[in-house]
Amino acid sequence: ALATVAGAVAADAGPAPEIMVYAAASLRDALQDLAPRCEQALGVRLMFNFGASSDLARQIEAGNKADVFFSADEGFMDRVAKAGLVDTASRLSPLSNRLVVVVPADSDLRIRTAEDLAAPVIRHLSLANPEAVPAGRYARAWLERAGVWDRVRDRVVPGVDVRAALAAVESGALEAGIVYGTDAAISRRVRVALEVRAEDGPRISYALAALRSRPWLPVARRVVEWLAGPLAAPIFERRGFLRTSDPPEPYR
Amino acid sequence: MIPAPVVPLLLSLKVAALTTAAILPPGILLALLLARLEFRGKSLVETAVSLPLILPPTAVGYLLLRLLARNGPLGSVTLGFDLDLLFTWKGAVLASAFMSLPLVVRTARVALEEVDPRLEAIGRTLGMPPMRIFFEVTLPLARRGLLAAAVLGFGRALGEFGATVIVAGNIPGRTQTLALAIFNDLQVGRDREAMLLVAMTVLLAFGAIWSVEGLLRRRKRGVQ
Amino acid sequence: MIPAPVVPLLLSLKVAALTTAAILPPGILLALLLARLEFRGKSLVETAVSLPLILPPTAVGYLLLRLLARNGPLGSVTLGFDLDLLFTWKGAVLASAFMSLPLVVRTARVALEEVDPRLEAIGRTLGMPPMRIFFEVTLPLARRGLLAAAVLGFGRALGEFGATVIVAGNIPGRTQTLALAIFNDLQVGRDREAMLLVAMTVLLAFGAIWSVEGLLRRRKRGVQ
Amino acid sequence: MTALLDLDLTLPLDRFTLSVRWRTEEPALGIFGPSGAGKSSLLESIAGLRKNTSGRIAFAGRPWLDSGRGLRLPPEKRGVGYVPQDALLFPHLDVMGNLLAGRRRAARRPARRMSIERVLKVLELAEMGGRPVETLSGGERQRVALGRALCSAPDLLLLDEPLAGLDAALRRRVLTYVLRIQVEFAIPTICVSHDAAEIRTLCREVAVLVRGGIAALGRPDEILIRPDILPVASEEGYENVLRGRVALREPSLLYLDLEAGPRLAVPAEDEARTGDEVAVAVRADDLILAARRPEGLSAQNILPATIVEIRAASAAAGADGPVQVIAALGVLRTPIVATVTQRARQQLDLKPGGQVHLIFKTQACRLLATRRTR
Amino acid sequence: MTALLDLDLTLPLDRFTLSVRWRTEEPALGIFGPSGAGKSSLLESIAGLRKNTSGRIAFAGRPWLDSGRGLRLPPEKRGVGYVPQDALLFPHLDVMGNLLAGRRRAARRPARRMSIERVLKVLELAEMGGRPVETLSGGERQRVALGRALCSAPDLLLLDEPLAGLDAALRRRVLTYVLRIQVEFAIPTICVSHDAAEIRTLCREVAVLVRGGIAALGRPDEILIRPDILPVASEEGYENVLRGRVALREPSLLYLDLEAGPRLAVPAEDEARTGDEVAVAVRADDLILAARRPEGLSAQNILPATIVEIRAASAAAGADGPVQVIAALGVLRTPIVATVTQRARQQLDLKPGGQVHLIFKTQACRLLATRRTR
Ligand SMILES: Nc1ncnc2c1ncn2[C@@H]1O[C@H](COP(=O)(O)OP(=O)(O)OP(=O)(O)O)[C@@H](O)[C@H]1O
Ligand SMILES: Nc1ncnc2c1ncn2[C@@H]1O[C@H](COP(=O)(O)OP(=O)(O)OP(=O)(O)O)[C@@H](O)[C@H]1O
Ligand SMILES: [Mg+2]
Ligand SMILES: [Mg+2]
Repeated sequence: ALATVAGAVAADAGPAPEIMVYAAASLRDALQDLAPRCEQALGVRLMFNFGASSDLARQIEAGNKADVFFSADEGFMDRVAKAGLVDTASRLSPLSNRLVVVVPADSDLRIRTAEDLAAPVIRHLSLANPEAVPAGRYARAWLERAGVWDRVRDRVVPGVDVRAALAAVESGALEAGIVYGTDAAISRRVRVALEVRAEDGPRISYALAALRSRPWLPVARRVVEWLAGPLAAPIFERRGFLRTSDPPEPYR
Repeated sequence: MIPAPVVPLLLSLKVAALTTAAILPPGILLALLLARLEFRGKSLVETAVSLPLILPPTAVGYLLLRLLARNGPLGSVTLGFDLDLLFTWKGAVLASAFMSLPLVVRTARVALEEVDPRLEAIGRTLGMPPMRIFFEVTLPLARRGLLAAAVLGFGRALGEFGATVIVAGNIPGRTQTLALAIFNDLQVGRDREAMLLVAMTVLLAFGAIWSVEGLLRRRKRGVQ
Repeated sequence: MIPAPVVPLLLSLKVAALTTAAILPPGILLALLLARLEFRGKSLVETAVSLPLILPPTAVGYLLLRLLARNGPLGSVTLGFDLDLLFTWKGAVLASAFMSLPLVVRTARVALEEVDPRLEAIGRTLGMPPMRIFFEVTLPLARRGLLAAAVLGFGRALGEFGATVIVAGNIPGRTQTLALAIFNDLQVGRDREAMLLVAMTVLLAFGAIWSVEGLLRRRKRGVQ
Repeated sequence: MTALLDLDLTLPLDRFTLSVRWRTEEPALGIFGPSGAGKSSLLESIAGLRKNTSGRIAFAGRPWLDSGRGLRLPPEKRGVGYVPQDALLFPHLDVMGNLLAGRRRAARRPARRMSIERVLKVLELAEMGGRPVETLSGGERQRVALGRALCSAPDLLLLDEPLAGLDAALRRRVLTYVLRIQVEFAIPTICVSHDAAEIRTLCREVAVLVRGGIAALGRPDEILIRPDILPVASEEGYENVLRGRVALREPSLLYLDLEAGPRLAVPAEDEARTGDEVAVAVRADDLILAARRPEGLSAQNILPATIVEIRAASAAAGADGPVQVIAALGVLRTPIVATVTQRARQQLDLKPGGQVHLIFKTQACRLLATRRTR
Repeated sequence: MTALLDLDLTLPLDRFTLSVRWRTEEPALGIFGPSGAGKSSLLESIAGLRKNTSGRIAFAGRPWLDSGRGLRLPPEKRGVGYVPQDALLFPHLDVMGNLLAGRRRAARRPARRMSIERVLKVLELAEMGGRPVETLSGGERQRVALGRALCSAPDLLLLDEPLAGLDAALRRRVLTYVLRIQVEFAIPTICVSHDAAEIRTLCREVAVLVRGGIAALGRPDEILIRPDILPVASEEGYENVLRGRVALREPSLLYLDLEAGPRLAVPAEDEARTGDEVAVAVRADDLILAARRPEGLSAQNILPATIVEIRAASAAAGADGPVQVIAALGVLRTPIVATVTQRARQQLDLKPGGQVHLIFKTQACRLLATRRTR
């Protein structure tokens, strides 16, 4: 039914409506895989702007040129919402991720619990910036919950983003790091030493919403629904993302 | 949907070339002022010109974004003329231009300072007004250094990432230059694709450097 | 945990000064080779030197990180000793040095090319060997341009972010230079703190520019 | 009445201040003086190239500088053709490009425009139009600089030792050409030179600069005679310049009827024709005086004259030194100077009012310049 | 035997190839020739500054260039003191800094070291040690360049028109000084000049370069007399140079006993003392010939001589032109040249073997240089 509606839109309006999706960089491959199907299904043209969620939030505020925002965490979506730009009705949290502890591939460190990260052998701990980057914030939340944050905080080497944190571990100069499972999966130079169980860690959730005051808002809403929908799910899963335990639902 | 790597290549070429073209006239003019005039606060002007160099590019990007934002100081002006800078290739040119300016100004200044003012004076006794002197004496005499300034500006525009990504976004096919595409590929772990883009960037830079090198080659009096 | 802003200031000063000092000798040497020798593949060498300029800084950072990784081509496993570059201020110097090199080389080259080879020749007839010529004739004659090269290198080192953050990390109090601190504050949204750090950077740059400007001031024959 | 050139300027230099007051109607001017006297600085001030010059400069009734009124015409408005001492060619242009550098001004003044081909030919640069100037020889550079100024159709030529790097033969050819330009195009000229002959050929009035001030000013043949100036002017002593008209031309001799009256035999020159006005130089050191008309000498010129004055030739040498005998020649009583020793003066009993014969060789006469009568 | 200087070199230039073969024992050499002949290029080749020079250069038995053997000594190993035509001072150094530029080499050669104070004084730069060179006058630059070469304790001085920008008086003083250095320190010198007097004073052997080739080579007084070279050499014609010793000194006159025998009266110079060896120039154009000893002339020098040869003075003028009378003076039969007209030759019936009196004034004699006998 959705496809028909969208097809009608396309047929009526001549050139397909262009939907600009601002998406966290880590979603790039998955979204580029999905794009052709989504375009075909909805009769739209998807454009993407990939970047750090923090930058994307700023850009939306400054330019109001995005139709859809796919943030790596809820915080930045909140920020955009506070500026009154989010079409709150369409806001969803469709994806989750898992934190993993990685060590250099040739390291024989064994890490079974968060507690092990406080051991003296781990002189450096690579995180994405725990103050600013979602992955870092999640890692910090996990460590705080495990009660080791105060002991490891002086060993933290903050990276600009998850990718930098991962690369730092890859270099062998840092003994361990905490990154997303999706990122760890693409590197052969690190070994996953510990997967943080969902119940131990913070609730990791990607936020997705259409944005207001845009000419194609109805179409953007449909894109949001499609991306959160069952057709997109397998592809996100193949890239290592988790579906949120809760079924997609309006955020508030 | 994935753009052939040729798209960012063409975009980079366009952005870098336009940046260089846009930055040279004001850059050389500014360099001329700094080279020829002694005034109070000269170091301040120089520091101001150098700002994009000494600050992290992202900061410059944020600043430009702030200035050009819909409700920013220059936003209305921009919208009034419908320049449509933000998140377009024009924004990429703007960001690169800012980042290249300090390099162009300082290098051009070195070149202009080495021009013998007595030759300019002779030109004036021959009846050339200052404008003509500038174009027929000063510029040709400073040409090696000005070309070097252009190469630096072009190179910087090619490699510019931090400010561009903020002002122009990283929109494949539209504002994703080679530098942004490389960053993007590296970020998602596609090192192979990144290397291909790096190779294309190098080729582009080599082309520019090689042609300028050709322009520079000239004979000198045969001293050892 | 938040360091007094004076810590990144001192660190930036140290990193930028050491970068400039470290980069000038090889940069000038390279510039001299490019200015004086004609050889096949010159444009290739130039492109190679320009790489850090034309590639996005982050890419350069990843490349350096890869090279210096423990078991990378230049890592401690390979070399047998631990330079301890990664994630230390030395790494920041290394990264800035790479990023500054193209600016220094090209600007220094302009300056060296403007030195009259006949003056060097005269020096040789007076019995000065080439080394002495270089230090007593070429360098002083190119001094304006070389100072400009140093200022560019220093400025770039101050502003360097992309490569530094990858190679040296962003460890407050240890490798967090002003540029990294500014980025950090901006990323977290502490714009006020960022502005303070920007002001400090500007002050630092102004100091460098002002003192160089003083060195450059010299009298010329009073032609109009 | 407004003078052609009216200078009253001051320019602080390193060891002294250049301070020149010079008002003249004469279009052919010379500046003379020892090294470091301020000659080049004065030319540069006139050309408008020294911005710390103060005072007044006016040319042909037009003020160029008047610091009192805050007026300072920029160099490009003064219309001078300046040949600097060190050529200062444009290194980015070839020879032809340098010669054409002033073409735009020349195009606006067709009456003053000189043929480039002719300039190239006379300056013996004909084969070199396309040469980069960096590899030119010293004399070639000097000639290109001169050509560049000539081709720019100037109102006033400022020449700073324009012939310094040239050999004698070339210098003579170029000098004749510059003189002709000066006359034909009526271009006023100010020429700095260390060469007395150059000054005497090109200039009708000379200022002697010493330490920034004018030490003497007047006609070259009056000024360069002076014992205080002579040593600077010439290694060879003072030259008399006699003007006359070619009366007869033999293959190797010219006979001149001097303005002063008597006839003179001088070596022939290709340029000179019967009827031409010529100037001839004879050095004071070359004139021999005789009490009676001598016989059996190779010298062809023996002219009777009356002694007008006898004075010390050199300020330094004192009473024993050589003396200048100034004698009046012919009806016009043209003064002519001979330098003799005290001993000769005594032997011949020379004194004012006495009759003498001036003896000099044909070969001792040097044709300075020829002017065709139209 | 090895020659002091042995050149056999080739250097392609723009319009011709410089090609010079010159082997000589003489330490005082001159290069003479028209503008653009290749004089400066030759000096630069000898100094090692033209890298496309091929052939051989050897000095004092040491090879400097031997392209056959692939040998090319770099300039700093040749030990020359080169004064370029355009001074080329180091703009980043003051006057003193320029003079001291070669001090390290000078320090290694104490025997050759000259006192800086003396150089400053003689070149009249005493007040200027601290001056930046950019504002120096043309002549001042030239003197600093000369001083820089002198203070570097060279084995061979290469002077490219070292006195071109100087006034006559200063030129004479500097020339005397250079000559003294040449003699006292026994420094071989090669001097390029357009000034015949300079060449004659400083050089014992001169090469005349024309279009890159040596057109004439030999003693200056033999070479510069030649009718093909004369017009280039001098505006003033040939000068005889007579050498002798000061026999008597009056306040304003010196009496010389010539090597050739007779005694000569010449104008006094401060520098000359009794017993000194001196060289005196007398122009061929200034010599008057008389069939009998004349009386009642102001001229103080009347020397009997025997005519050796009579020939045309100028290649161009043909049979009617002036002639050179070459006469032998005194016991040494020193040749002395007088130029006279054909008419005078006929009137006096001059022919080889005949007796004549050479008449010339004290003032016509110019003291070229003085050498103190130790
Ligand atoms: N801009 C200047 N500042 C200070 N002193 C100067 C400046 N220009 C020239 N002088 C000095 O003033 C004097 C006169 O210089 P100028 O070049 O006019 O001499 P000149 O008469 O042309 O000498 P020359 O015959 O050697 O060329 C010199 O001593 C010179 O050093
Ligand atoms: N590097 C060069 N390449 C080509 N031609 C040159 C080069 N250097 C000089 N020439 C030419 O060779 C000729 C001789 O030059 P050189 O400087 O030796 O002349 P010169 O005898 O010193 O003349 P001047 O008396 O005018 O100084 C000139 O015509 C000059 O243009
Ligand atoms: Mg001068
Ligand atoms: Mg020369």
